[in-house]
Amino acid sequence: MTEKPGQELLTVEIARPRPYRWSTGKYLGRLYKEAMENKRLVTNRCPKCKELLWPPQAVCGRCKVEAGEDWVAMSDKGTVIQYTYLVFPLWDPHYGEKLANPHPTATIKLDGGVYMVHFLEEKDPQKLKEGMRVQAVWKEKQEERGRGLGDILYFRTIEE
Amino acid sequence: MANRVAIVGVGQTYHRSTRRDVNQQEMVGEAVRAALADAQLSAKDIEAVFTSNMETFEGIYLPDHLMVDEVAAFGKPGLKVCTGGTSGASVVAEGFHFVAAGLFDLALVIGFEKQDTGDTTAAITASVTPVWGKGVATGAIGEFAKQALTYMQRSGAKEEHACMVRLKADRGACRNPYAHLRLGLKSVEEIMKSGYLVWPLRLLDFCPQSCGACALVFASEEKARKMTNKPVWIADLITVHQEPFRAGSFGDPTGLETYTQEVAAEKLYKRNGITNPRRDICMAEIYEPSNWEEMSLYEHFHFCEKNEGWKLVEKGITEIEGEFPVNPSGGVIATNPIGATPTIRVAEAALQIRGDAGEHQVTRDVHTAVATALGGPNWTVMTLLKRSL
Amino acid sequence: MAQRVGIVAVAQTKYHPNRADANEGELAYEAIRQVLQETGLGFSDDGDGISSAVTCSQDFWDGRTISNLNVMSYVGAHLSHEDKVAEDGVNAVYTAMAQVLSGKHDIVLTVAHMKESQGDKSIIENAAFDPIFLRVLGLDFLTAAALQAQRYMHRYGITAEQCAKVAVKNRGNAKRNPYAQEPMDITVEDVLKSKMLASPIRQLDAKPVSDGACAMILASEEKAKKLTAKPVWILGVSNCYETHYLGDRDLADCNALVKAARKAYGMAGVSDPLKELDLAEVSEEYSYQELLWMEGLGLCGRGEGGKLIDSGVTQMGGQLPVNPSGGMLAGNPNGVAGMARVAECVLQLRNEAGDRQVPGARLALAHGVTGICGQLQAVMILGTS
Amino acid sequence: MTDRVEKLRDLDVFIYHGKVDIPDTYSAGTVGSRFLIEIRDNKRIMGTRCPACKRVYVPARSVCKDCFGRMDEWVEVGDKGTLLTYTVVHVPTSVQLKEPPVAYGIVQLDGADTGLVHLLGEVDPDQLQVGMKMQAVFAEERVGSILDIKYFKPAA
Repeated sequence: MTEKPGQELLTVEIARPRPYRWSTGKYLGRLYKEAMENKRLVTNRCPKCKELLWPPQAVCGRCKVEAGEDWVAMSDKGTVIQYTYLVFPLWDPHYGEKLANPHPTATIKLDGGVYMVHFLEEKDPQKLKEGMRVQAVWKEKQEERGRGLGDILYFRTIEE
Repeated sequence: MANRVAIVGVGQTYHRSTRRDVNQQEMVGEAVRAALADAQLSAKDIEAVFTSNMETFEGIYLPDHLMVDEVAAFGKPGLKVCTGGTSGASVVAEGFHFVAAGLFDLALVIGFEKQDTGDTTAAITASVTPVWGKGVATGAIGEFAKQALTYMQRSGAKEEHACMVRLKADRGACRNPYAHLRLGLKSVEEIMKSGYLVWPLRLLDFCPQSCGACALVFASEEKARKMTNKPVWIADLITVHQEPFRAGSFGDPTGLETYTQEVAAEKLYKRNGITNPRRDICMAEIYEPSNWEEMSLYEHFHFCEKNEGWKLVEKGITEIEGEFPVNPSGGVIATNPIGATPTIRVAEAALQIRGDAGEHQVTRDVHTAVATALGGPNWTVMTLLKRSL
Repeated sequence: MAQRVGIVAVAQTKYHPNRADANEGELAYEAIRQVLQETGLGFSDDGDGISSAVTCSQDFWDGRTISNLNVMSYVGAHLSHEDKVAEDGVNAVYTAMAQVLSGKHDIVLTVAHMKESQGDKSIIENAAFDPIFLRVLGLDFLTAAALQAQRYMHRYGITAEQCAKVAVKNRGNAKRNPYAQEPMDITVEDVLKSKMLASPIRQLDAKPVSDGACAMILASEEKAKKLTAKPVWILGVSNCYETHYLGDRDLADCNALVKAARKAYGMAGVSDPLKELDLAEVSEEYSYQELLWMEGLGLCGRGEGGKLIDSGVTQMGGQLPVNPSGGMLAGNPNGVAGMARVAECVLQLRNEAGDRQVPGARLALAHGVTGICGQLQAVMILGTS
Repeated sequence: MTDRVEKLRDLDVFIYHGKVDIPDTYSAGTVGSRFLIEIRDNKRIMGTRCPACKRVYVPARSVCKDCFGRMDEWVEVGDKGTLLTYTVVHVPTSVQLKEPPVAYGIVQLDGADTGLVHLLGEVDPDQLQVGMKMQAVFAEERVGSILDIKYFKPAA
């Protein structure tokens, strides 16, 4: 049940990133376009349950009906429902490095009604609380946008 | 009338954080040989081999093809399923379907994971493509942290209760020679001192990364009755998947969602005449990646009323000697080779029914047991096992 | 088999070199919506609806851990049974069939989808090789197939012209298949003059990069008869694993296919496949494979694949047309290809194959491969009675 | 490769050019390690023999696929053998070790019952023939990898 001491055991290390060209498809593409061009969040609404789908997509999974083209623009303000923060850095498989982002991750209920996971600007755990009001901080330059939710840097605490 | 299916052989490797003495194929082969020995069968007797695993965890595409020779699949039918965290139970379901269908009389079902190979958290993070949420994913750990928060707020459970679950798991693991983490934990305070991994989850609250494999031999009724006087029958099983929750993967802070566990449990209990799960089922092996999740799962599986999962822990009801033992093996918090984890739940439940669990055999006589799996964005597979049909 | 399982509806996308406009879910849904509309079925547990979905995709190709997440909403798996088979599509049909025969499900939806255009083929395939002894050498499936082609051609004296004839036949057949990606009017000379990829395999001996999806609905005998006037029955099926290590096999043989075929024929009561079958759809990622697989399927003797293509038996109008659809050479993603073979058989057996219809087809064979040099072989026999 | 995003010309669809990058460390295991160490330290190629069917497997394995028996008898095989098949890859791929053309072959070493897949070198691709005798060329600096055999060349 234990490994025999003394025998040299070899390993082979392979670091070969796999490149992909992922498509947003038509529905998520609409969100990308609005974010890029107008710093605006949009999604589509299910014709049956009337709920906003998030991310926007062709089918409402819950109702099992085609979602169609009932597009809705949403506020980029919202309320923090939950948050957590990483104490140890994790390996980010899409960057191929330790995740250095120091920002806490939060589930935010946008005023339009959908729940979105994103970063918070506020890094001090003492100042984080559920129910705090936040607003998206967008990348300013249009040429840096075009990455969907990645066009938002993080959410900033706001006073109302 | 479809065939009945019994588990007639159970095998697992010991579980460790690294296994440099074997390659992946050889490690899985250890479990296969153990299961064949337990069933008193030779490799030639096996008609088909079904496997499960998550490819990105070890960076091996078609891993079942790589290990054909070592798992007795050469020249035989078989296939691999992959459904995320539930994989090791989805393969139990598919193995069951193929034998119940009358297509095979003896089949091997295998779950495995060799986590000393890659970075599991990174691989789980890759379940979100950058197209949707680049960089905002924190693997399963962040999701279970949020689940813990939801549970705390909803149920009134305290960190102390999570620590009690951890102590229970360790007591089981210390009596299970195959378990990975056998720490000899003594007190709630000791656990409270361990550092945060992802707030509010502590290092000791969360499952480890393990290398290991588990194999089961399934037999048709006719074969099973000839082979053994201790068949364990797969009385029923159910899979419930769904698209991700609106907010979070494993906890629902919105109150809008239906938990797959509840749907699965309600259907499974109804189909099998189970009206009082804690009475009609004798014990459970559940997939609890964190101690917080375990308390919440008690409620979703209707082992107790809403918001009372922590009370079961406080009263010791789910201890090995308790009225309704849960995870006497030490569970997932002690041992987590992910692709094998749900298969181990089934294996451990089968051993309890046979009375072959050794030092971690529960006090209560076990004629019926349930094994569960959790994965994806809150997906569930439940397997109901019985000593007699 | 005591009971029969019927295929009641099939649908495919048109196969395409680059469906950049659609993500995996949208692509799969193009096929799914057709089978749902055709049957009028939806998901439900009451025995009258679909109660299970078997999806078929690969995390490595989707670039996503748990790739079935991509199609969750589209297969209607909300609070229902879904399982993902990570092999070629025939194995998903096989799994769906087992679910019906087990008595657990009456009606099962299965869908295979893949976008080869979005990944790097060599890097993904290289990851399938033993990491210690093979992967570091820089192998991919093309390299391995070339080693197999060379061995096969050397051992049995198969010529490049005979392989090229497969490419000509299948791409020609594709002209009459509206789903095919690469219908082509080519000659043996065109194939032999096309770019050498890995000797002896040339560009036109190989299948193109392809995106697409295929969906079908399976049902128990009783339900199938209610759902359609033209059910197609799965009469026999099996699959079989070869060893991983290329050097442990004689690559000129395909023993796993021999075993899988023998079992499938046995179940279906087929004793002389060349005589009894009306058509065969086989998965030939490279032209030599159709010849080799013919031998494995017992449609000719060992080493006689070349003679078989020379004889014209496998042409449209021949005794046993092989790949009326155009096969993989006309463009199918691997992983979907086997299910596309089943779909073509179903269309032929329903007499719905349009200009490429094999007259009076009643018994058909669909074949799928997964992995390196056909490491997992699958054979399915389908019929109308 | 850096990630970038491209909008399709005529559609509101975006293509995300990204990657999945998770490094892996594979265990050679007890048997695989010994095989590689023998080459590294002694330029000696070893196989394992099945006690039941007597087949000699190279590279050394712990399990016979036919008999499912464990193999722990080590056998030295030759560094020369017969070319079972070969290919010359003419197109560049992302995984090759050098610019094409790249030649690969399967060599059945003297004393082995299986073939070893490896690179071929020091040979004019047009001269390659199934059945020709090949010889292992060992790397000067050997590190415990299958590439400690640089390639196989035609035997003198």
